[in-house]
Amino acid sequence: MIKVLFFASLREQLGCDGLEVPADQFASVSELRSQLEGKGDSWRTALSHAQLQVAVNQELASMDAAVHDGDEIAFFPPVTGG
Amino acid sequence: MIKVLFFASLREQLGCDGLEVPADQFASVSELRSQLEGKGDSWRTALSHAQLQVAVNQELASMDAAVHDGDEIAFFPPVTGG
Amino acid sequence: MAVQISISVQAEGFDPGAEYNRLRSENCSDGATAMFVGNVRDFSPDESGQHREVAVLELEHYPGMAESALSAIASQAAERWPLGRVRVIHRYGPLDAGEEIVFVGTTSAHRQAALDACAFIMDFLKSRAPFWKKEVGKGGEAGAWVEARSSDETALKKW
Amino acid sequence: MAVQISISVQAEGFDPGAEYNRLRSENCSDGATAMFVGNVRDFSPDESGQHREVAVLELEHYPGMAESALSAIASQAAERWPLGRVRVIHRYGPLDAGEEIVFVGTTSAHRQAALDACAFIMDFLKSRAPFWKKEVGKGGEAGAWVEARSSDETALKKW
Repeated sequence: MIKVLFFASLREQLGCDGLEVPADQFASVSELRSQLEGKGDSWRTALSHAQLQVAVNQELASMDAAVHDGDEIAFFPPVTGG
Repeated sequence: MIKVLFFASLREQLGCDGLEVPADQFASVSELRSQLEGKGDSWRTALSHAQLQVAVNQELASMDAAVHDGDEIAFFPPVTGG
Repeated sequence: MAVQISISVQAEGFDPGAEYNRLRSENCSDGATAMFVGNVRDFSPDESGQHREVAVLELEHYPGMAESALSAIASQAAERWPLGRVRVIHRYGPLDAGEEIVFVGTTSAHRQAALDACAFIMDFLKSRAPFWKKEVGKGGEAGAWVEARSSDETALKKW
Repeated sequence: MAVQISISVQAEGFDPGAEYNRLRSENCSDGATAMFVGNVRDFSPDESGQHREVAVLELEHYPGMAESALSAIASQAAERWPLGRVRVIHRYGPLDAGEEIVFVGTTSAHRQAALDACAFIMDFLKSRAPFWKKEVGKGGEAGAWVEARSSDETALKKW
């Protein structure tokens, strides 16, 4: 399984902190993203954000990063700490 | 009169904190410096230091700055505070 | 001598004076200490130049990644400059106007190294550490997420 | 709003934590505070790369000009960056290893302004403020005046 997390405005838009998805349905972050966009209009809108960021196993990654069973994938808007 | 001050290693080399000189004998800092160099070998050596700094009335100045009656002229080595 | 790096991601407040004392404790070889503290402002400029009053800032973070991102940034700074100690604290949760959000402290034998490393850590923290701010107004009205500024991304280019 | 500039040239010690609190007191509009503290190191690298132990640093200054030079530097910083408060403290007299020599603190609505102004003030203070250091070794042997470093003069060029 893949653990998927959402943060900040993205979490609010989706009304969802996170979910688990089977690992065998996609090989990259962008394939995972496409699959999640299929969950409905609010998902498609939120996940199509041009500046969407992704972390794979708690490290910033690009949308074409590979995804493996057991990975933790987090989507979030640009960070604004400090 | 002109008040002349010496600081740090320059003060130690000259064995002198400062002195007063009549105002009518020179028009610029470099003329004052030449006159002071005439006071003896240690003065000539100390005041010929290539990086000698000068302040006129407590502001950094160049050696050709004009000198007027009542001015405070300070000579010192490069500063090392902070 | 190995650099001492200390990272905290915490809800509790911190005392910059105490952090300074810790950076200096038994540390006579580093003559330079640079520190940056970020506090909650009581207003937020919006696009039209109006100032919206802010009563509370909600700081969300990604637990686990927040710590490791800050550690990675501090380690990069320590590779790049001759540092003695690096301390980074970032808070999360609701923070009132005026409260401390972030502390970055660096020590070095060289002032330039301490100051540059402190600025470097703040710049990367702003654009690379997973924290998000939401502003709640004085009337308690629904909060607005703070937008990332392109100037923060631009700031990374100078390093 | 006018910048608040406060300059002290003093023999007494100071507490960086208390200075931080003063910079922040009733100052919710500036989210950024940058600080630099310089302390007496317990050694001094000489030309041959050897480390000489230092027990006491004697700080000489030019009374009157020291204050006005620091004020002028702080004012230049305040003209160049949007600062809220600027605090500069420089000590004189005999200082033991580890003691604080200098404090520069700046506040601003912008972190870059606070950090740059703090670094700017330190750079100009190092090469333009009339203070001189003399090192006294552990055995109390006659002190050596610290030589100015050309890198300090070079540091001014970037501003």
